Amino acid sequence: MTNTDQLQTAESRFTRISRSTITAMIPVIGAIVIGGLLLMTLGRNPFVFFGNMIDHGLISSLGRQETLIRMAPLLLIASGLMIAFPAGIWNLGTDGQFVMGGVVVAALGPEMAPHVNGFVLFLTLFVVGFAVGAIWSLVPAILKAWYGINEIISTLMLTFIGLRFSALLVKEYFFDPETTVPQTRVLAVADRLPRMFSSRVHIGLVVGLVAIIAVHFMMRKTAFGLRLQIVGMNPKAAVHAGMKMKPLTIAIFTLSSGFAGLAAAVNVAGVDGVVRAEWNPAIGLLVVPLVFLARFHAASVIAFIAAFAVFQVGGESASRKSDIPNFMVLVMVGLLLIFMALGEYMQLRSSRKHQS
Amino acid sequence: MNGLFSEIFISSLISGGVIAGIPLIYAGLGEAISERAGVLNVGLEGMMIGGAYGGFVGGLSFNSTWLGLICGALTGMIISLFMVVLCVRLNSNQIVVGIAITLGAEGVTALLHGAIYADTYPRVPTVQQVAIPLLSDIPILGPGLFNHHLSAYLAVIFVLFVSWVLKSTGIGLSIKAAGDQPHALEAAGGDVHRTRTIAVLSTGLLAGFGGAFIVLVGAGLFVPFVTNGKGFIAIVLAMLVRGRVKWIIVAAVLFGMSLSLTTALQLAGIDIPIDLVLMLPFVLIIIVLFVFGRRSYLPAALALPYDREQH
Amino acid sequence: MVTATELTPTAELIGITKKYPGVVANSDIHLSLRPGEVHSLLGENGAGKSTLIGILSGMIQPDAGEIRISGELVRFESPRDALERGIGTVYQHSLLVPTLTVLDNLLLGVDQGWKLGREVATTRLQELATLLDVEIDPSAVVGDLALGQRQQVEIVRALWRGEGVLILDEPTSMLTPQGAEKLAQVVRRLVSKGLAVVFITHKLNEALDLGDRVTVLRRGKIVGEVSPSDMLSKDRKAITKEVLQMIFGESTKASNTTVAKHVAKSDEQVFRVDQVLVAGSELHLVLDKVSFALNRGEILGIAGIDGNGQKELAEVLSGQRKVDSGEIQLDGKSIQLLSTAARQALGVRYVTDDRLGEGTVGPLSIALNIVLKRVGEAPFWQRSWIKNNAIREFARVLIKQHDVRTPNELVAISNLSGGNIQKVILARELALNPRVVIYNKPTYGLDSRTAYVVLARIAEQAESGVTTIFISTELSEIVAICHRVAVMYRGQLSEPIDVRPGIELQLGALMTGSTTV
Amino acid sequence: GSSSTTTDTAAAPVATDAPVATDAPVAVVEAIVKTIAVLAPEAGNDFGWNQQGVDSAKAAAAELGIEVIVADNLGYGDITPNLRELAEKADFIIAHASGYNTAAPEVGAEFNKPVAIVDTPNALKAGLVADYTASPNEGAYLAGVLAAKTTRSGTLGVVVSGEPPSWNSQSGGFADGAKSVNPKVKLLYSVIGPAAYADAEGANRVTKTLIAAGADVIFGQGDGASFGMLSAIEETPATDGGKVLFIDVIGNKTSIDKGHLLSSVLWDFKGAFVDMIKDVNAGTYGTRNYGLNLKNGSIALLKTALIKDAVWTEIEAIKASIIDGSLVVENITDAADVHARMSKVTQGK
Ligand SMILES: Nc1ncnc2c1ncn2[C@@H]1O[C@H](COP(=O)(O)OP(=O)(O)OP(=O)(O)O)[C@@H](O)[C@H]1O
Ligand SMILES: Nc1ncnc2c1ncn2[C@@H]1O[C@H](COP(=O)(O)OP(=O)(O)OP(=O)(O)O)[C@@H](O)[C@H]1O
Ligand SMILES: [Mg+2]
Ligand SMILES: [Mg+2]
Repeated sequence: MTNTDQLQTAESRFTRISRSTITAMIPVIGAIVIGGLLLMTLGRNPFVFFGNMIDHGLISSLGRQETLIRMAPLLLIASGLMIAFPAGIWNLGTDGQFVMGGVVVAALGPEMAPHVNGFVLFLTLFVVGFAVGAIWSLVPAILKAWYGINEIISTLMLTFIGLRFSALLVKEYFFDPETTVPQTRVLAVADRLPRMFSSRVHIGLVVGLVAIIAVHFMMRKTAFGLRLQIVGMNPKAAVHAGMKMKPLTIAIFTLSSGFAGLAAAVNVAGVDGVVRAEWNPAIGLLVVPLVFLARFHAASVIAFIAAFAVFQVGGESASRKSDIPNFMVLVMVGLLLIFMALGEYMQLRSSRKHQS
Repeated sequence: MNGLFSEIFISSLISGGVIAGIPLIYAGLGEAISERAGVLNVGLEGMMIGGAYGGFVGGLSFNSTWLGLICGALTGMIISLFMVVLCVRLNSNQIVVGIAITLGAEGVTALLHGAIYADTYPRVPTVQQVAIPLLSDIPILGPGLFNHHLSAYLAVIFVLFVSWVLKSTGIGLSIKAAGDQPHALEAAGGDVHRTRTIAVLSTGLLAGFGGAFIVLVGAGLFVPFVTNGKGFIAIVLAMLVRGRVKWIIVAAVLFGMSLSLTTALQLAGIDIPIDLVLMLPFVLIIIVLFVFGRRSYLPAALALPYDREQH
Repeated sequence: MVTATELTPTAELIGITKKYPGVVANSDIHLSLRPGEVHSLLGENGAGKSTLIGILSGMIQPDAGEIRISGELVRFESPRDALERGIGTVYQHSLLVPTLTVLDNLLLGVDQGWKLGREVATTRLQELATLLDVEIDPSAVVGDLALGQRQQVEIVRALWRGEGVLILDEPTSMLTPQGAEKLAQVVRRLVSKGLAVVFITHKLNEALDLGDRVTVLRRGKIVGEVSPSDMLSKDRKAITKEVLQMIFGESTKASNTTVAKHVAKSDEQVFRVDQVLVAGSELHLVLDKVSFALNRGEILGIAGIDGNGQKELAEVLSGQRKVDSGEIQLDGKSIQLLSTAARQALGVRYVTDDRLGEGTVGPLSIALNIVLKRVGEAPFWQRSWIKNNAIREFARVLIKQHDVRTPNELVAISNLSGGNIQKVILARELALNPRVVIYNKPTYGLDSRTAYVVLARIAEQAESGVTTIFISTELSEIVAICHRVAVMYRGQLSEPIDVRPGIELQLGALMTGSTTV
Repeated sequence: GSSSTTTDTAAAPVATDAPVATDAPVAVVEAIVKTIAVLAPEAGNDFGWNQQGVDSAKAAAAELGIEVIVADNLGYGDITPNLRELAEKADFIIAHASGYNTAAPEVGAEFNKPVAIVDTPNALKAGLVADYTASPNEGAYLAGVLAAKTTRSGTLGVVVSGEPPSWNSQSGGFADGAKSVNPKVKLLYSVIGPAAYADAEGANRVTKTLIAAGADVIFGQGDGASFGMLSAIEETPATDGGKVLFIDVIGNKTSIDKGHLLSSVLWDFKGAFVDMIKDVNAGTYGTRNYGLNLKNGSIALLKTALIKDAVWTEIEAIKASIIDGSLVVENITDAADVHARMSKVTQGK
């Protein structure tokens, strides 16, 4: 967070947002041009490909809904990262926190559903998902707070461990005896998160948007948020100012990974309804660059995640129609990120020019 | 001894651990150099998979393991140019570019492999193993540790070389300064951009070499995603040794051995769920981290772009 | 005798302009540095001195203007270009690599093929250290050194690399008077060999003693000069007056460090330190059974050469460092186990000397740095929600009161000049209504008028009952405002003695470890 | 093509208005299904599960003269966007991964489209959902017999990239088959490692370890990983200096073999898919499941030149007794049961 904007005037905030919206468009175009060249060398028609991509990712009602559905967990993971990264905590273990949260929620949901009403069910599942995600980062949190141990290592390792552990849970304890493949019981379609406006988009999207906006203001407007930023920018100054580093560190881990667990709860209760052994959507690492590019600003994060989801949902469909392996989507996302990074550079340069 | 616990079996376990560990030494060493220079290279996985593919194509085209390894190293270096231009020169966010490199390289190599090799799955030339005299005769340990392709021993030489460079040369000092206090480096007449460029290119070279090793010596052929997250493990190992590069050898080989150990445990019929066994290498890292990794040190300017006039 | 004026200038700055958002740091500056001449550069905090020498040393690119070296037009893209032209610089804020040893810091950036010439460098380092009469352990890691020791290393490096021009940006701010005197001798000798020296200081006497020529900057412009002939011909008092006038403009108040000392200290014991011990990793203790007691309104000076445990003592008292044994009492209650925050709540304040490292958060605005130790407190936060207007209002008042030079309170604090950053820190701490304040070199880097104001403020607060621990390497300051003074030497604190005129000699002896006077 | 793959022949009704002759696709005039879609998690040219699924769907479509949409490489994450898009276009959806067995029926119900899922027999739902499940244990049993009759060392290696039920079923069948020939045969078993299905390097390493422990026939299961096994086998001689041989599963790697491929337990889904489409057209879909087994020919053992004729004859005989029911091959899906059948290293002499 470039942090004079702590005390920015409303006006300059507006220009900032509009500027970042413009810079969001340039990279998309750049990625499409280079991706198009690649498609041509592979003998595919880029216009057809991108036409399909935009159509299915953004324009067709079906695709647009899928894009919105895809955004919900991404927004929640991003909310967590918007807390951890400005506070200088490299939580790279969101995939593990996500999977652990998802597994427990998937096991609990079908057990609870027949006995409680929807509100209680979802509230419980959200709280449990959040709690499990948070608990899964307890070890890195304690290692960091008490022993100063590098959390990049510990959170990454706990992802690998979490993937095995969740598989173990599903195989040994949470399995549905009715199926031969190891997976949890299914949360019936009728018991999933309510959908909005007679579309397929479930309320998880709202949860995600609310979370990201709440985190945005928490980080920028509250004392707690400022403390976290100070810890991130200059931990020695935080100590000097009398901040309690251990509780702060634990709080950062808890909130950040709790959101990853909540993301899983939303996805399981909203879309999947079930978790198999070896389940790992591995979306956490994809959110990381988007959050950085958005400079932790909610509006930009939402815009970037939307663009990303369009590329993913639309790209998969377009790949199939162009008969090209959907590894093309990976390439497109990679290009998008590279151009976003370039765009950021150009933005910085032009704003410097403006100043002098 | 004629049973299953034969010497040849044990040395095969050790040998497997070594071969799994060598690419981690290369890539981890590369990452360590970058990190010391202040560049957190999360594109390591992408540079490895690029190197794996380049090594594969080179190995096949020239029918030579060595030329393959060199092609892999060059491919890794070319990919690292993205990081040089974007992060070192244009001050883009290192995390963003790193992840972009990883995704892009995974995608491109998988596409190319699918378009060119998926019908034939060609295998790379057989490797020439070289037994080190005397050492390879040590009972039990010798054959597993000291009978490998020359490029495996080269890893150790590279590590010693880099360790010496960091400790005893001007560029070594510059690399450390670029990571810890880049402004001081410039004030002393050094060049942060140049230093970081050298560091990142070295990382690409070493990661590419490691990726090529996976294909040419380890797997015997390329399949999409063949590096399988080894780049991330290498990042972790580089951080674990906290800049003391010689320890990368120990860390990487220990990690490789713990993979072999998972096989050994299964064959020994240890009756615990496989998922618990497979957690072992990662739990081991956390334990090592806890026991040896206190007071974790990361270069102060790690992952921060450098701008001379902005303190 | 040929005067320096007649020779081609070693370095010439012509029409240098540098603007930052809202600030013109340098405006059309012309400056000639001549061989064999010490050129003192004076100016209040934020006048643009560091910016100017940053441009000369290649660190900063000017917006306009040119640089000539020995008459030849040059363009410095980086400090390397300047170093290659023989311009060596001691920057205002330490630019050493904290994780490297002293020796490796000196070797950094020096091209010498593959293998580092450590042996040769060690010898050279010893020579220069002897020259400066300082003790520098070449294998010490810089991060473990006190700021004053780091400054010595920087000086050695600049002497080593600056063959033509030596730039010293407040080199004496962290040195003892003896150290400063040694430096002056070395500079004299170098100048006599033809070096051109730029010397920036806020101590007018130093500037006039050492300088052959004086240039004064104010708000980015050159506002006056004293030529070598004037320096020789005019009377010192007259020059002083003239220069002060140039530095501060019309309203000039003489600023010798005699602050009206109050007498009213009570007998009520407020603060007590008893046998405090901190074991270091080294052979000797960091703090070796330090004891003293202070009454309400008393100012205790702690003198000593930097690196003898003063910083650690301050940290122990403020709660940033744990004690291994011993007791600290406030109003008769033990506080050594309390956290920093808890001690702050009791009125214990610490003004750190590490203004960039821990005193401020660089990317944050001045306003937020001013409330750094009050995050969450009313009226700046209400129900935990930030009240920007209250913070800005408060910041504006303090900025005005302490004369912080800045376009506005939203500027990132890292963009301020060193002295202005220090003003912000002082403003923050003095505004807190403290009970016990520990000052660690509070006037370091301040121009003389500001320093005077600060000392007056400290004295004034003491008068109103604040108990003060005043750590400084400036004996004159200590003598000016302290009631009693003790000396730190290798972790041990001497018995406090009453301050009386002429005590400096005795203190000086204690500071170097000799027990007899 | 096989005319009937049903496990429950009595339940197969005959469509009254559309008498179907399998060899005359053009005759299907009233066909409801004009387009089918097949979804596979990985590349459709992997010489394994995905390729067999995709190729079988294409063959089935060709036989019936209908369109096929192939969506491969979809992974195991959220595939509902793909499912929904395909459900709009296709009349019948084959969700060719056990990981799709929850999402596919749900989306099918949403669009009222019939879907086929795998390894979930009790999800049957009239008009909407049916399952196809292989009984590869029978084929693997034959592979076990073949291995035991081929090994020189008496030690066989089983390398797997994971432990899903169908893998376990094959590992168990293989062990039982091998032991039926030689009860003392040693069976070394190892799951590759944490990095799962595409870990060619890990596969190579584990395979070499098993070879070093004496195995000279390797039964390998794993998608991308199986190429690593093949490469290890090509590089490494057995402890007696001779050749190590490989028994693959599901797909047919003959075209890329360099003389080590002993056999493969082939899975052919075409018959099942054809039957499914016909049942959809007949309005009877969702009333029964579909099986792959030796009997209907959709599970078979690959014959290669490396198999001696005498051995093959014996295998044919055993196959016949499985088909006629006189020999019942136990189908185990639990990993613990698989482990129980394997040798321990400590049991060595
Ligand atoms: N990752 C690590 N975790 C714990 N301890 C470590 C680690 N790396 C190094 N050490 C310890 O730090 C010490 C110094 O390490 P290292 O051997 O790299 O020093 P060096 O001076 O660079 O090497 P050498 O003197 O052998 O040339 C060693 O004694 C070792 O015990
Ligand atoms: N990077 C920067 N960005 C914005 N403003 C800057 C920057 N660097 C310096 N300034 C401004 O330029 C002016 C001159 O600063 P400079 O550091 O040259 O002053 P100085 O004379 O050295 O003061 P001091 O005696 O306090 O060190 C100040 O107002 C300062 O705030
Ligand atoms: Mg050593
Ligand atoms: Mg200055």
